[in-house]
Amino acid sequence: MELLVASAIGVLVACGVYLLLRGRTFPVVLGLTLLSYGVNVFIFVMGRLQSGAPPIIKPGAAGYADPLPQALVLTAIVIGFGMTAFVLALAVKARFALGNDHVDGVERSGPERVP
Amino acid sequence: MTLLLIILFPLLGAALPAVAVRWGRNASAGAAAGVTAIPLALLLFETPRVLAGGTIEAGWRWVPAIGLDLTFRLDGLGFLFALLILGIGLLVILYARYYLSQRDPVGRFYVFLLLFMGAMLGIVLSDNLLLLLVFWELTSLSSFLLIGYWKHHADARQGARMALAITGGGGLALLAGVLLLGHIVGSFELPVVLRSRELIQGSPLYLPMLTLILLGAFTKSAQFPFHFWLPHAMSAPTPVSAYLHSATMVKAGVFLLARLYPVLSGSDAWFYLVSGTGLVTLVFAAYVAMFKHDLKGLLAYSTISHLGLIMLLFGLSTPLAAVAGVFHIINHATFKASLFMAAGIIDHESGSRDMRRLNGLWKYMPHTATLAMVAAASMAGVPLFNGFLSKEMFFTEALELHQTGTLWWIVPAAATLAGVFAVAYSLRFIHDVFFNGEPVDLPRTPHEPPRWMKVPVEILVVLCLLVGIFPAYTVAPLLNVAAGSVLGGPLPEFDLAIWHGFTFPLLMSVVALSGGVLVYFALQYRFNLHMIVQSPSPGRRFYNRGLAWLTGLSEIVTGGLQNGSLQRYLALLVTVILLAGAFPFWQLGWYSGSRSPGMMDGGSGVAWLLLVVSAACTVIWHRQRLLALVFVGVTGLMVSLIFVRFSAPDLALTQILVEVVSIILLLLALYLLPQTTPRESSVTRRMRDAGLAVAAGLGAAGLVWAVLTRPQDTISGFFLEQSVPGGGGSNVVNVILVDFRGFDTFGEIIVLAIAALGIYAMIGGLRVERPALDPARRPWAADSHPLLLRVASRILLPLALMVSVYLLLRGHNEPGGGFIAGLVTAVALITQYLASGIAWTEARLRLDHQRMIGIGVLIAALTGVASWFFGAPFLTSAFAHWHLPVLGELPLASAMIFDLGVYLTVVATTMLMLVTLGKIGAREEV
Amino acid sequence: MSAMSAMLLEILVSLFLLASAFFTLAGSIGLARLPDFYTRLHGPTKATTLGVGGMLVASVLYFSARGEWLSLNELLITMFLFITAPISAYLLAQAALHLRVRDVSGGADKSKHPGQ
Amino acid sequence: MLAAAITIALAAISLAMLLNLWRLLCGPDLPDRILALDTLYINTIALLVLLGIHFDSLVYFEVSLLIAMMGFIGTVVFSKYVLRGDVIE
Repeated sequence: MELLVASAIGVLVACGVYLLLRGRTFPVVLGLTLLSYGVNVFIFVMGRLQSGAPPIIKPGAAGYADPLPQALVLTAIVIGFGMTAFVLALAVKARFALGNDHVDGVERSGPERVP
Repeated sequence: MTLLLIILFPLLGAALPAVAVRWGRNASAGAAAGVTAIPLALLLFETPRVLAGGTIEAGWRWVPAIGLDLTFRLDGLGFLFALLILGIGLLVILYARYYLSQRDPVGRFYVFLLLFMGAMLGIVLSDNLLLLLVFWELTSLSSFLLIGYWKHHADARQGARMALAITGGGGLALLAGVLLLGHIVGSFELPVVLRSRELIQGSPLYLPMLTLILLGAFTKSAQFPFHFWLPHAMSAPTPVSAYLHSATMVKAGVFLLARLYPVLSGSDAWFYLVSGTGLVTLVFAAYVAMFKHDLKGLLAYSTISHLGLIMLLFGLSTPLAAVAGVFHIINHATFKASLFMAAGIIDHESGSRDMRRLNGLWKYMPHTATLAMVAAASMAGVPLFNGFLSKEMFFTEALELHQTGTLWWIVPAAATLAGVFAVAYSLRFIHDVFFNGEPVDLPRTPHEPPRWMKVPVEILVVLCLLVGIFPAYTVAPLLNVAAGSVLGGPLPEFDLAIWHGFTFPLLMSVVALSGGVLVYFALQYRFNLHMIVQSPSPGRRFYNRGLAWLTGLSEIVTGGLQNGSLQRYLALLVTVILLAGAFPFWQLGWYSGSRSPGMMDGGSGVAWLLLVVSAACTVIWHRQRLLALVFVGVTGLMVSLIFVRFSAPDLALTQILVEVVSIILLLLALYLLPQTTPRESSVTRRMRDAGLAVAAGLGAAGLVWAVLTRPQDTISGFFLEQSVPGGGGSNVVNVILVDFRGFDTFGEIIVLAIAALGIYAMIGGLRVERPALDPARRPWAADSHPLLLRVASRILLPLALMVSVYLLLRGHNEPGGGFIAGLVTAVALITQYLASGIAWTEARLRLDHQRMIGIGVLIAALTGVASWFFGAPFLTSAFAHWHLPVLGELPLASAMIFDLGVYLTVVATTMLMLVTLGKIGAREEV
Repeated sequence: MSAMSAMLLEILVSLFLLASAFFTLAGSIGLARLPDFYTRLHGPTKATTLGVGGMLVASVLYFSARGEWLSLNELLITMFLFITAPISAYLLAQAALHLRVRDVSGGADKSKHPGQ
Repeated sequence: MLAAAITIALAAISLAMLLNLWRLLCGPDLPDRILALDTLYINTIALLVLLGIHFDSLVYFEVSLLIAMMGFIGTVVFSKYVLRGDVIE
C-alpha cells in the first residue's frame, strides 16, 4: 500500500513539475494544481496510512489517524485554491494586457489574435 | 529608565521638527533643541553619581533567544560621549538654524540630525554588543541621509554612497567580529565580556575576531587605508561635518576600541595593528592636509590625522596612553567642531571654501578670525590651549615605548613629524585665509555672520581655553571617570599641568612648532603652494575600481542567470532543489525503513491506476486544454478518494469541493484564453524538462517511501486527548483549526481574503467582447439558460444550503466546519449563476461580497478579542453544552462563532473570485 | 433483534448490494461497449443511477437496522442523484449535438439541432 | 455473507471504474469523456457507500453527498462550456 501511495505522489509531482515548466500560462496553472495535489497528499501521509480510523473522538475507538497533518492539509487545500484563482486572474490579465499568454509576456512566434 | 529616555527622546522626538517647520524655521530649530536639551538635562542630573564612579544600568528583555537585549549602562566613558553628543549637538542645532538657507528643507535636516543623535547615544550607552551593533548601523544609515542632504548635488550623493559603502562594509565585519566575540565569551552582555579577558585573549579565534572588530572601527573612524570616504563626506552641510565628522560619528570607532580596551588590548596583535594603523594615518593624513586647498578638505584630513593619533594612543596599551587618548577625544571634539563651524561661517559669508581665493579676510570678519585662531592654535598644540596638553601626554608616551626595541625612535620621530605637519596646516588655515593678500573674486563681499551663529563657536573656543589653562579645575574629574572606565581598573598617576619643566616632550613640542612654521612658509613662498594639485588618493581609486569590478561581476552573473525567460528560472530552481535534496538522500543510504508496508487491495489498485493514468493524460493532452481539464478532474476525484481511504473525511470533503470550484474557475479562465497550446518547445527542451520532472517525482516518491516505512513519532497525542475536554469538540481536525491553531486559521482566512480582493482589484473592471463563434467556428448554442437546469438548480439550492448549514453546525464534532460549509454554500450559489445567469441571480441575491469578507474576518477577530475580556489570550476557546429541542445535546463552543467567521469569509471570497472572473466575458457582442 | 431477523437483514442487504453492483457495472459496460455517444449515454444515466440507488437502499437498511441513525443522508443522496441524472444527460446530449458528434449510422446529425 | 457480497460488489465497481477509464482514454469525442467523468463520480459514490458498510462507519456519507452534488455541477459546467463558452454569463 505504501508503495502505491509513494508512487502516486511521485507521478503527481512529476506531472506537475513538467507542466510547470511549460511556456503558456494555462498548462502552468494545471501543473500547479497537480503539484499541489501531490504536496497535499505528501503532507497528509506524513501521519502514516490509517484505514477506517478517522480522527473523530468516539468512545471505544481502537485508534485514530493523525489529525495534525489533516488540519494542515485542509487549510493548504483552501489556500492552494486561493493561489490557483489568483494565478488564473493574473493569466487572464496578462493575456489582455500583453496580447499573448506566454509566461514571459512575449510571444516568440508572432502575436496571436485576441478575441 | 533615564537611560532609555535619553535615547528615546531624540529618536522619537525626531518627528517634531518636521511638524514644527510649519510654524517657521525657528520653531523647527526650537523643537530640535528642546528634544536635545531634555535628555541633556537628564544626563546632567546623573553627573554626581557618575563622577563618584558609579555605573547606572538598566535593561529590558528583547530577543533573549539570540542574546539581544535592551540593556544600557552609563559609566564614565558613556557619560563623556553622551555629553559630547548632546552638548555639541545642541550647539550644532543652533548653528544650523543660521547656516541653512531659505531654500533648504530645515525640518528634514533636524529629523535626520536627531535620528543620528539617538543612534549615536544608543552606541555609547548600550550594554549589549548586539544592541550596540544595531545602533552602529543606524548611525551609518542616518549619516548617509545627512551627507546626502543636498541631494541635488551629485558629489553629495556620491559622498553619501561612499560613506555608506565603507562604513556599512565595516559594520558587516564588525558584526562578524562581535558574533565571534560572543561565541568566545558565550554572552553579548558587556559586563560579562569585560570580565573575560583571559578567555578572550587565550582563544584561538582571538586574532580573526580582533581583525574583524578593528576593521569595523577603522572604517568608521576613517583610518588609513579606509580614510578616503571622510573627505568626500565633506560635501555634507557644514553643521553635519562639525557634528558627525569631528565630534561624534567618526569617534564611534575610537569609542568601540575604548569600550573593549580592557579585554582586547595588551596583546602584540593589538599593539601592531592598532598603533601601526594609527601611526601611518597620523603622519600620512597630516601631510596630505597641508596641500588641501579646500578649507573643509584640510579639516577632514586633519580629523583623520587626529583620529590616527587617538588610535595610536590606544594601541600603545599603556594606562597613561589610554588616558591621553580619552583626553584627546575631548579636546579634538571641542576644537575641531569649532573649526568646522568657523569654516562654515567663512563659506557662508564669502561664498567660497577655496583657500586660493580666500585671502585677507581679517579685515572683514575679525571676530570670526579670532575664534578660528584660538581653535587652530589648539589644533596645532600651542601651549595654553587644550590640544597642547593631550599632545604632550602623547609625546611622553611615545618616548616610553619599549615594544619597538632598537627602533624605539620611530614613534617619537613620527609623532614629531606629524606635529610639524599639524602646525603647518593649522598655520595655513589661519594665514592663508585671514591674511596673505586680498580675496580673489569671491562671489560675495565677506562680512561677520549673524550674532547667534557665532555663539556655538564662542562656547567651544572658551572651553578650549579653559581646559588649556586650568585643566585640573575643569576637565580633570570627567577625564578621571572616563579613563577609569576605559581602563577598567585603577588610574595611573598623572599630572594635568601646563608646565612640567624642561623635558624631552617639551623639546619635541618646540621642534614641532618651529618646524611647522618653517615648513608652512617654505611651502607658501618657495614652492608656490597654491599651484600644487594632488592626485586623488589611492584608496579612492581602489574603491572606484572595486566598485566597477563588482558591478561588472553582478552584470555577468545576472546576465548569465536571468535572460528574461521564466521557464529557465523555474528549471534552475527545480535543479537547485533537486541537488539540495539529493545530498540528504545520499546520506540516508538505504531508503526503506523497518516498518513493514501494509497490504494492498484491489480497489486501491484501481484508484491508483486511475490517478496515475489521468495525471499522465493531463500531461500528454495538455495542448488540448479542455481535455486536459477533464483529466485534472479525474485526478482530483482520485485524490479525494485517497483522503477517504486513509481516514480523512474532512480532507476528502474539502478536496472534492475545491476541485469543482477550481474547475469552474479554470473553465472561466479558459474561455478568455486560447483553447490550445502551440507546440513551441524544442525536443531537447522537452527532454530536459521531462528529466527534471522525473527526477522530482522520483525524489518525492523516494522520500514518501522512506518516511512511510519508518515508525511514526507524532505530537498529535496532545490534540487527541485535549480535543473534547479542552476544545469541546470531537472532530479533532476541526478543533485544531478553530481552537488549538485558531490563530493560523485566522491568518489563512486573511490570506484568502487578500487573494480574492487582489483578483477583484486586478481584473474587476476588465470586460471582453464575446466571440461570435465557438472554437470550432460554429455559432454558440442559442439557449443560454436551459429551462431544465434552471428548474433543477432552484430545487437544489435549498437542499444544498441545508447541507451546508448542517455541515457548519456539526463541524465541531463530525466532519464539516467553516471551510467546508462555506465552499458548499458558495457552490450552491454559483449554481444559480450557472443556471440562470448573472443578471437574474444578482437581481435576487444582493450580496456585497467585499463587505461580507470584511464581516467574516471581523467576526473571527472579535471572537479572538472577546477572550481578552475574560483575561485569556487571543482566541482562547470557551464552550458549554446546550440542550436544543430538535438537535439534542449541542456543545456550543465560542470556537464555533469563530468558525462562522471562517464560513462567511470563505463564502464571500469564493463568490468574489468566481463572479469577478465570470463577469469579464459577460458582454454580448452587438 | 433476533438472530433470525439479523440473518434475514444480512441476506437482504447482500442481495441489494449484489444487484446494485450488477447494475452499476452494467452501466459502465454500456459506457465502454456501446457504439456511439448517444447510445452510450443510456448506460450510466440509467443503469448506474439505479445501481447507486440500490446501494443506498442497502446502506439505509444496514444502518437503520443497527439503530444508529435515521438515515436521512442516503435519502438526500438518492434525491440528488435522481434529480440531477436526467439533467446531466440532457445537457450532455445537447453538448454532443452542438459538437455534431456522429451517431452509430456514421452520418452526423444533419438535422437542425436546438443550438442552431 | 455480507463480507463476501461487499467483496464482490467492490470488485464489480472497481471493474466499472476501469471501464470508465477506458472510455476516458478512448473518447473519441469530448462528450464521451465528460460522460465518463460523470459516471466515474457516480461509481465513486457507490464505492464510498460500500466502504461505509465495510468499515461500519457513517463518516463517508457527507463525502458521498458532496460527490453527488459536485459530480452534477462538474458535468453541468463542462457541458455549458461546450454549449456557450462562457460558463457564468
